Parts: sequence; C-alpha cells; structure tokens
Amino acid sequence: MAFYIASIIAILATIMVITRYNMIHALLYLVVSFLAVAVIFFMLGAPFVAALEVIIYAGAIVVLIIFVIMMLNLKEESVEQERKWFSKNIWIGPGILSLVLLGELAYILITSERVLLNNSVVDSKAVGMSLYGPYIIGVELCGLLLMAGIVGAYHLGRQRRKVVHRFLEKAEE
Amino acid sequence: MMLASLIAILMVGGIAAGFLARVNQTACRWLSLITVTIAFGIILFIWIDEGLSMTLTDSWLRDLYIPWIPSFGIAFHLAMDGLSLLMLALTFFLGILAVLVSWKEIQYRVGFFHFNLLWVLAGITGVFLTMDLFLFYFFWEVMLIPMYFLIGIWGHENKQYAAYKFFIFTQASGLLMLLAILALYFIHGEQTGIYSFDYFALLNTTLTPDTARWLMCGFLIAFVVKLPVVPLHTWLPDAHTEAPTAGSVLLAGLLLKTGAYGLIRFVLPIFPEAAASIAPIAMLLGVVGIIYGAVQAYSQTDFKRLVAYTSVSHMGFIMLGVFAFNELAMQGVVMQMITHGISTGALFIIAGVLYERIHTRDILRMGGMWKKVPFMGTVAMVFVMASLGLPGLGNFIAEFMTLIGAWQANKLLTIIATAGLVFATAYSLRIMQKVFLGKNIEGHGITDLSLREKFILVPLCIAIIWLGLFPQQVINTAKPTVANGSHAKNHAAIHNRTRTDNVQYTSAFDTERRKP
Amino acid sequence: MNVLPVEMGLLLAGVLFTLGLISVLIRRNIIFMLISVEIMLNAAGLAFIVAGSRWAQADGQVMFIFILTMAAAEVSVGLALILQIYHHLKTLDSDAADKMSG
Amino acid sequence: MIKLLWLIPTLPFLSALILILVGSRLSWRVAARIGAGSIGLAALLTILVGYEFLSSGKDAYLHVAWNWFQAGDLSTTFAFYLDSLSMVFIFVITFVGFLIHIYSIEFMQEDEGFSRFFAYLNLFVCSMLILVLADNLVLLYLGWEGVGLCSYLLIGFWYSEEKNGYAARKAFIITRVGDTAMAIGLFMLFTVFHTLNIQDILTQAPLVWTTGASMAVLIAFLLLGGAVGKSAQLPLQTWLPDAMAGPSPVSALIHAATMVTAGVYLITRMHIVYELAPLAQLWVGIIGAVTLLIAGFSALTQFDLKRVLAYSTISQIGYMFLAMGVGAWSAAVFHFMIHAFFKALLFLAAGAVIMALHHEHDMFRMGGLKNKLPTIYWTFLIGAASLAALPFITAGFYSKDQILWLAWAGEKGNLWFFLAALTGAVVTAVYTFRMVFITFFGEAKTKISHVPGMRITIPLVILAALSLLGGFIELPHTLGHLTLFSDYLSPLLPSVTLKEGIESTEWAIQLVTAALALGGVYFAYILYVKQPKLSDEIKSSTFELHQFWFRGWDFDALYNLVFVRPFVYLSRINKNDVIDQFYTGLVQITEYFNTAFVKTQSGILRWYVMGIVVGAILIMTISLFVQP
Repeated sequence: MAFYIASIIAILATIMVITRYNMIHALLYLVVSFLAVAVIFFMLGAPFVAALEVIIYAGAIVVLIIFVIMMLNLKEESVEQERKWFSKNIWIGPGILSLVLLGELAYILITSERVLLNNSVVDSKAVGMSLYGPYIIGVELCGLLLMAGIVGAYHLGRQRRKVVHRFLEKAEE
Repeated sequence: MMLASLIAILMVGGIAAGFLARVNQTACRWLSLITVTIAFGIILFIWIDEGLSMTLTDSWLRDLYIPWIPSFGIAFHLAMDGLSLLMLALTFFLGILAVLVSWKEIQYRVGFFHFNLLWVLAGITGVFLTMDLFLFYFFWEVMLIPMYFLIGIWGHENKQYAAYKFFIFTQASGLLMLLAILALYFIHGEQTGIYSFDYFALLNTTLTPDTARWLMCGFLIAFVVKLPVVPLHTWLPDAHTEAPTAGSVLLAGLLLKTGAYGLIRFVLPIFPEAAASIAPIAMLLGVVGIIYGAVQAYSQTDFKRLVAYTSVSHMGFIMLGVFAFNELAMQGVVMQMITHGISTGALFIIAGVLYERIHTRDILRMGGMWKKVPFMGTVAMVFVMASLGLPGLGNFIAEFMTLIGAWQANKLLTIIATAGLVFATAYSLRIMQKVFLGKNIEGHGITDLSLREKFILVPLCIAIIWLGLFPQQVINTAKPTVANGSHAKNHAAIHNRTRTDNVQYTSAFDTERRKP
Repeated sequence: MNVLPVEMGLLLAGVLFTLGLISVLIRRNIIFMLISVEIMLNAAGLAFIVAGSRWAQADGQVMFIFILTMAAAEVSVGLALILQIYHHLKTLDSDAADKMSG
Repeated sequence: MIKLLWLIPTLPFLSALILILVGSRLSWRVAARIGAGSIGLAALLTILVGYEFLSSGKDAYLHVAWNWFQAGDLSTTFAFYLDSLSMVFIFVITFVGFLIHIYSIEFMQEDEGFSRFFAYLNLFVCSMLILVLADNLVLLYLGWEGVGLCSYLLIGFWYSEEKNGYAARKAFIITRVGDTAMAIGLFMLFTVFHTLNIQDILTQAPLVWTTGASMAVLIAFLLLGGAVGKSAQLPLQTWLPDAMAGPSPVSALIHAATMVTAGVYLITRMHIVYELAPLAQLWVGIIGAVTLLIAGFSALTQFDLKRVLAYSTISQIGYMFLAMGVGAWSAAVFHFMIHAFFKALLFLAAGAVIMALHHEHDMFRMGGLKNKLPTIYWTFLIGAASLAALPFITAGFYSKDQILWLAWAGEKGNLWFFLAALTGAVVTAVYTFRMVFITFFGEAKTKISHVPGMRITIPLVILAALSLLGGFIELPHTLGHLTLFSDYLSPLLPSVTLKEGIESTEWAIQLVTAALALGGVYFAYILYVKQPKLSDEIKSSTFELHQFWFRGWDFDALYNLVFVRPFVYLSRINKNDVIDQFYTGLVQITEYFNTAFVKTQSGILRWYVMGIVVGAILIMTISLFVQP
C-alpha cells in the first residue's frame, strides 16, 4: 500500500514539476518527487540507494541547479516568458508521442508473465562487494567521468576575461 | 633493400625538396630532378644487371620482406619481376620529364608542388612493387592524395571540380577494393588458419565461383575506374584537362597504368575462373571504350581534352587484350602500357608547350603553326602518328599484338576494335590539321621549342621509334610474367633465398592459438 | 511488507520517464530541459532498482550508482554550459542556440 | 653486290632523316643533292643487285636485318626478300623515282619547303621499297602504312590551303578503311598458319586449303579490301582525284607510278591464295572491270588536267585488277610497269604545263601549247599515245592488248570482262586525246611564265623513250612472239591457261582493239578540233549525266551521307559526353537530398529530441509487432 501512495506522490510531484512556470517551484516539487522515489527504493530493499537518492539527487544536484539559477539572477520576467512559451498546442505532439511510448511499455509489461518482487534486502555491503569486485572497471570509468566533468565544468564555467582596449569597448556600446 | 630504397629516395627527396624551396626554388627543382634520375639509374642498373638474364623459371629479380604488423599478417613485402621493372622504368622516365616540364610552368608554391610530384611517384613505385595487399592499398592511396593536390592547386580554370571528381571516383572504387581485399584475407585465413595479406599466400585461396565473382568485382571496379573503362571514364577528361602539364603526364602515363597493372597482377592470377567468366563482357567494354573514346575525341575542341579521350580509346585495347587470355595479347597490353605512356605523355607536353606560348587550349583558335614551329610540328607529327598506330612506332606493335591475340579469343569484337583504328586516324589527323596545318587564323607569333623542351621531347621521340623498331627487349623482359602461368609460384625460389628473418608470428585472428 | 508485482515498479518508472520526456519536448528553457533530463535519469535508475530487487542482487544498485555518477557529471557540465549560453546569448531559450543549423 | 640489298631502302631513309633533322639549314643545292642523290645511288644499286640476282639464277635472296619482334607464336623479322616480282617493283620505284626526283629539283626550286619535300619523298621511296621487299606481312604492313603517311604528308604539302589538308586526310582515312580489312586478313592468316611470313604462307596454303575453301575466300576478300583502298578501286576510289592537291611530282610518283599499285603488288604477291579462292579472284576482276569503266567515264568530263589523269590512273589500275581477276598475273605486272612509265610521264608533263602556265589547272584555259612548249608537247603526246594504246608503236598497246586478249581467251575470262575492257579502251582513247587536243591545240589562252629547263625535260625524254620501247620486251603471238617479261616472272607467277581452240582469234581481237583506239582518237579529234561546238552540244544535252560523271558518280556524296555526316553528327551532339550526365545527375540527386535533409538539421534542440523519440517508438514498435 505504501508503495502505491509513494508512487502516486512521485507521479503527482513530477507532473507539478513539468507544469510550473517558476523554476524554483519546479525544483521544490522535484525534491518531493525524488523523496518519494527514495521511499520506494527503501521499500524495494535498497536502503543504501535510497539514502544516495536523498543525498545526491534531492540534495546535491537540485541545490546545484538552484545555485545556478541564483547566479543567473532571473527575475519575474523569466516566469512571464515561461508562461508565454507555454501554449496549449505545444502539448499535443509530445504528449501523443510519449503516450504511445508509454502505451507500448505498458503493453509489454502487462502481457509479460506476472512476477513478484523478491522481498529481501540487499544491503550496502553487498553493493560495495559488487562495486569493488566485478564492477571495478566501471568504478574507475566513473572516476574518469567525474574527473572529466569537473575539468569540463571548470573550463566551461570560467569567465573569460576580455582583453579589449577601453576605447574599443566604448565603441562597441 | 634496393626496392625499399627506391621508395625511400623519392619520399625523402620530396620532403627535402619541399623544404629547400623556401631557400631556393631552382635548387628545389634540381634536387627533384636528381632524385628521380637516381631512381631511374637504379632501375636501369637492375635491368642491365639482372633483367636481361631472366629466364622463365627464375623470373623474380628482387625480393624484400620485412614484417610490419605481424599480428595481422601485414608485411612490408616488395618484389620485382619483369613487369614491375618495365613499369618502374617508365615511371621514372616520365618522372624526369614531369620535373622538367614544370621548370617554367610552375611558379606558385614550388616546394609543395615538387613534394607532391615526388610523392605521387613514390606511391606509384610502391603500387608497382608491393606484394602485400594491405601495403598495396596503402600505396594506392598514397599516390591518390598528392595527385589530388597537383590537380587542385596548380590546375587550370576548373581545377577544383576536376580534382574532386578525380578523387571521388578513385576513392570510391578504391574502397570497394579494400572490401574485397579484407574479404579475401578472412576467407583465406579461415581456410588455412594463416591470416596474411601476402599476395603469394592469397594466390592459393580456393573460392566458390560466386564469392570469387563478387570479390573480383571489387578489384575490377577499382582498376577499371583507374584505367578507365567506359562508362566509368568521365573523371578522366576533366582531370587530364585541368591538371598542370606534369600532372597530365603522370595521370595519363602512369596512373592509368596502375589500373592495367592491377588487372594483370591481381585480378587474373587470383581469380582466374571468375575472370574467364566475365571475359566477353570485359572485352566488350574494352571495345566500347575504343570506339566511344575515338568518337568523343573527334569532336573535342580543347587540345588536352581531345588527348584525354584518345586515352580512353587506347585503354580500351588494354581491356581487350587482358581478357583475351593469351600471351600475344598480354604482350600487346604490356607494350601498350609503355607506348601509350610515352605517346600520350608527349602529346600532353606539346599541349602544355603550346599553352605556355599562346595561352589557349582551343584548337579552333590555333592553326598554321608549322611555318613558325617546324620542329615542334615534326615532333607532334611523330606522336600523332603513334597515336593512330602507324607501324614503325611503338603503339603499332602494341595494338597489333593485342588485336592478333584478341582475334583468337573473340572475332567480332576484334573486328570492331580494328575498325576503331579508322576513327583513331580521323581524330589524330584532326589534331595535326587544326593545330599545325591550315591557316594561322589568329596570327599567333610563337617561338619554336627551347633547348629544355627539346631535351624533353627528343628522348620521347627516340623512345617511341626505338620501341617501334626494336621492341624485343621489352617483350623479353615482360615475357616471364605474361607467358608463364606459374610465374607467381616461381617466387618461392627467390623468396626463400632472401628471406632470412623468417618470423613466427601470432595472428590476431588466429583463434586456435588464442584459446587459453 | 506487501509483496509487489514487478510490473508495477516498472510501470512507475515508465510513467516518470514519460513525464520527463514530455517536459523535454515542450520546454524551451534550457534549465527546465536539464531538470527534465534528471527526471528521466532517475526513472531509469528506478527501473534498475526494481530489476535488482526482483533478483535480490546488488547489480541493480550498482547500476543506479553509475547512473547517479553520470547524472552528477552531466549536471555539472550542463550547468556550466548553461552559464556560457546565458552569458553569450543573454537568454535561456534553447531555440536561440541554433547556429549549428545546416 | 647482292649483299647490299639492305642499302636500297636504307639510303633514302638516311637521306630523309638528314633532311628532316637539319634540312632547314641546308641550301637547296645541298638538299637536292642529298635528296635526289640518295635515290640515284639506290637506283644504281638496284641495277647492280638486279644484275647479280639475274645472273646468279637463284629464285630468291633473303636478307635478315634483325628480328623485329617475337611473342607467342608470332615471330617477325625485319628482313628483305628479293625475287623476280620484287625486282620489277624496286626497279620501277628507284628508277622512276630517281627521274621524278631530278624533275622535282627544278619543279620545287622556288618552294620554301624544299628540303621538307625531299625528306617526305625520300621517306616515301624508303617505305615503298620496304613494302615490296618485305619478307613478312607485318613488315609489308609497315611499308603499306608508311607510304600512306607519306602520301598524306605530300598531298597536304601546301598545308596552308584548307582543302589540301582535307584531301590529305581523306586519302589517309579512306585507305585506312581498306587497311583495317587487310589487318583483319592478317589476323586470320596468322590464326590459320601461325606465321605471317609470306613465303611460308604461300607454300603452306595449298596444303592447308582446298580450292574454294571458305577461309581462303574470306582472307582473299579481306586482303582485297586493303588492295582496293590503296589502289583506289571501287568502292574506295574517291580519294585519288582529290589527292591531286599535292605537287605534280608527288602525283607522278605516288599517285600514278608506285603507291597506288601497291594493291596490285599485294594481290600478285599473294596470288596463290587467290588461286585457291576463285570467288575472290572473280571479284578482283569484277571490281577492276567496273572501276575502269566508271573512272573512264568520269575522266571524260573533267576539266582539271590532273584530275583527268587521276581518273585515268584509277581506270588503268582497274585494268590491272581485271588482269589479276583472270589470272593474268604477269600481264598485270607488265601493265603496272608500262603504266608507271607513261603515267609518270604524263603527270610530269602535265606538271610542267601547269607550272609553265602559272599554276593553271583548267585545260580549257590552256591551248595552243604545241609550238610554245614543243618538248613537252611531244613527250606528252607519246605518253598519251601509250595510254590510249595506239597500235604497234607504243608500249601501252602491248601491255593492254595482253590484258584484253587474256580477258577474252583466258580460262577465267568471260565476255563481260572483255566488253568492259574494250569499252574502256575506247573511252581511254577519247579522254586522252581530248586532253591532248584541248591542251596543246587551238589558240593560246594563257601566257607562259616559265620555260622548263633541263632537269624537267631530261626525265621527260627518258620516260617517253621507255613508254615507246618498254613494250617490245613482250610481244604477242601474232607479232613476233617475244616473251622476255613473262618468262622472267614465270617461275613465280603461273601463266594463264587459254580456252580450247581460241588462239586463232587473237589477231581479230588485236585488230578490233587497234581500230577502236584509233577510232577513239578520231572521235576526239572531231569533237575537240574539227567541230568544238558539237562537244558543247553533247555536253548541254546530257548535262545531268555529265555532272554526275563529273562528280565521280556521286560516291563522295554517298559516303558523306552514310558515313561521314553521321559520325561527325554523333560526335558533335555528344561532345559533352552523355555518360557524364549520369554522374552529374547523381550529384544533383545527392544535392537535392542534401537540401532536403539539411532542414532537419535545424539547430533546435527539441527537434532533435523529437527525432530520438520517434526513432525509439519506431524501434519499439518494430520489435513488438514484427516477430522474427
């Protein structure tokens, strides 16, 4: 029962995310959605991942995005703009496509054999054993990826200092 | 080692010439000239030293085997027989002339020009020598790219278009060949367990008729585009017309010959049955080429384009001869490769010499030049006559042997091909009439050949007459390759003699050995 | 704890994914698109977890961790890119960045 | 001495080489000495070699210079083969050639291309000698094409005139058509005999083929194709009248005396093949008979002096072909020799007239030259008499009479051949003396600008003497029965078997021939001297026919319509190469797709995502509903 409640919360929260005009509101709903999913993880016997979901998704990533929004210093007009972009017609095409996709997915799931979930808990130790055992190469690759992410983010995020003569700069204005 | 040094000399010489041009352009030209002359000297040395004493059973002169990427069975394997020898002699002979004709014509980016020129020659040398199919493909591309630059940078009005066209045609067909090479490689590997690109190993591959036909088509298309055979010829008139004189000489004299060489060296020995099965079609295409090229040549008004179409016509004889499958025709083909290189090269040089003087290639605007330039006229007459197959000049020997050989294979086609000689007469005489005879309409005042130009054209004249009167030496040199069915197998003798470093290698695809 | 059928879990993942997808398609604001991508990644992770739970194996969770890592890297690089785009174009409109059009 | 045979073709060759390379720097005197001297030496050598050859009593002499090329079964040598047949030919070539060279020194003196002229002429003599001395057919082919080249060069000698170049190319291309047939004949010969050595073929042919073997007939026809082209016989005769664009000595040497008879040489040389192929031999005769009539009638209508002679040459070679057609080999060769004398004489004399009248070719603007140029007049008259075969005193009578007689009496002869030859004889007499009367009689219409000197008159006189006396080495049964010439050739060429009991009619035939020739002369006399108006009336009453004959029976127009125009048209419309359109079409299609697909590259991110989604849906749908 708890699973269904959490599911409904997750879905509702996500719907709210994708319909908001204000980014901050959307992000708050996103946190709710992530938390609901974390509950589901917990129920599925994955407590370690549930914790990670809360810490990294709901914590770090969302916060990062908020920081960026703050850096961009978006004002009310951005909300207005979002509203303008958001016409009713725009929903039709993507909606149909996505629903088709979802329908096909549901069809596959429904027609497949009914299988019950295993109710055992896989603890963090097992995950660790697995990560540093057969998946060690994946971990290393993830390390590389994060490294590349850091370097890339630093490189891209750096504000290049323009070396332009002041008269020229004036002329540009 | 001498074989590798041939390629190395040209490549190093090319780089050196490229850099030298920054200091001194004349020095760069001299360096290129010396480089090619040295290569020519080496070939002549080998010819005199060993080529003359070749016998039917011991027909391979040199062999060089250095493993390159042993895990894929790729080796730097060069070997030389009579055919390669002849082709190389032609290559360097025309190479020297190509450097000489560019002496005044090329004034823009001299260093890069000579770099490209020498690298094209190096590529062609590699193509004529290599006995490893991977290496062959490598050199096939090496000769392509510098040629692209030669046309694209130093060409005439429409050079970009011509260069693209040339590149796309050759490249696309070359890729088909690469596919066929790889397929052959894997089939051979599966059959014998030895994965090798070596020509002599792949010769022994047994193929089902269907596979053989497909694989052969891969090779064949690459070669007939290069040759070219109608209807795959349309890159040629553009490329020949737009290229600088040296480029035209190399294109007509050598690049086309790599196609013919490929047919003789690869298509026939590796796929004998498949080649025999398409022989009538191939011969038909050859004949179509002869007639079509001749008809096209007749109406052209651009001197170089006209000569380009005569090439199409003459290359038809090669197609006809190669697929006639007999010694006479094959000898004719070898002869045709050499004499066409000389005669067409010479005609392009004459076109270039005229262009330098009157800045047009339109033969309708020429005429009556003989009065002003009798020497050039006489030389042109010799080569025009060569191109219409006058006995006493080399082309006649080639065409006569080809036709008489082809007659044994297919009578009707030979008759049509022979009738092509009448068309050849028509277009050849048209050159003479429009350029040198008739009235000097535009009143061009031009000077006769300079000493340098005489130095280029007179050897060509002597060569074509010599080949017409004393062709036996060439025929003897080519004889083991074309006359002896087991020629390629003879290679084992010299191969074992020289191959000391018999490396045992593990193939990347050798599944047996990779099992733990 | 109740025993759940697998397809319900997967269906949830599918619904979440579809919602994310719709959002990507309809939004022009790049930040919103990034958020939507996060939703979709999360949904994918959920599917892995469900599968891992079905077999009581750790592999599903391992995969989730990989996805998480990737998402983190993606967000950091993506946000840096957004900053640059905003800096250059003075807008968050993804349609404005169409210099690559053929 | 006979060992120096190789020098005979080599001397002209060396001379040609010298003149080509350094000729422009030599004074005309030196160039003339080299040019004519080399031929003179060759002629002298020919006499010496001939003397030794005849006195040795051998059948043949072979000199191998070097092995030319050898590949597979094909083996050819650069070798000269001398036997009685080639002896006759090299004698005519060098001797007549020498006289013409001497003549040319004066004729071409003023021309700026003097040394070039001699270079070409020498090269021609060399090629012609190689042709007749060749030991194998490939070498013969070399000479064959070589003379074709020289003919081209010399017809177009005055190259700045567009029409000379046209005539030259026409000559080369039309003969090349025949050569193509001949080349195919060579291929077939090689396939049968595995050799192209002439003597080997001739000895093996009777062993391999029975009479009438289809292969033999085919080969004989193909070789005939080559002969027809070179000798300007039907249907490839159209080039010769135009070839008169060349200088007169060229017409004399190449287009009358030597080159055009190469076909006669070839067929005579290969006579064993023709004996084995009766059908082909019959056709040789038919071609000869038809050609001699057609060309004869055309000659009647020409007004250009040299064109009359050109048509006359075609007609006379027709006689030779007719002779070969009935198997009268030695009669053909005999007529060749005599024809070489009198036709060279006529051309040279005509050249002298034309030169004297400031390059005037039109006969009707000449006239009255009888007294002004007496030497020319008398020599021309002798030549004309010989051509018209005036009885008993001219060589032409004896050679032509032999052909007529054998066409009637020979086993392979028939009434039609005889009638054709007889008609031809009348026509010949008429057009010949029409020429004489118009040119030399009547009143003078053009002033003489150049009186011929010694170098022109001496060769004329010598040739005139030969045209008269040359015939007396071979006399018919009824008149002394002397057979020096045919005896000389008899080891090589079989004589004609006569029909049963026909010998008694020989005198009657001769009488008819003689009477008809004289009648023809008288007819011409009436028409062109006595009553010139009559000829005009005839001309205007049969204007259409006259024009038709004048245009050479419209063969040119026919060939233009059937071969030349379609070829040129085809070539012109396809100048830009229709096949290339395919590839440019390919490029255009690619470009079209490019512009179409480039729209999907909108730069709008959401479109790309949409693309991905649609792709995902497609893949899923396919995997769902299309079960493998």
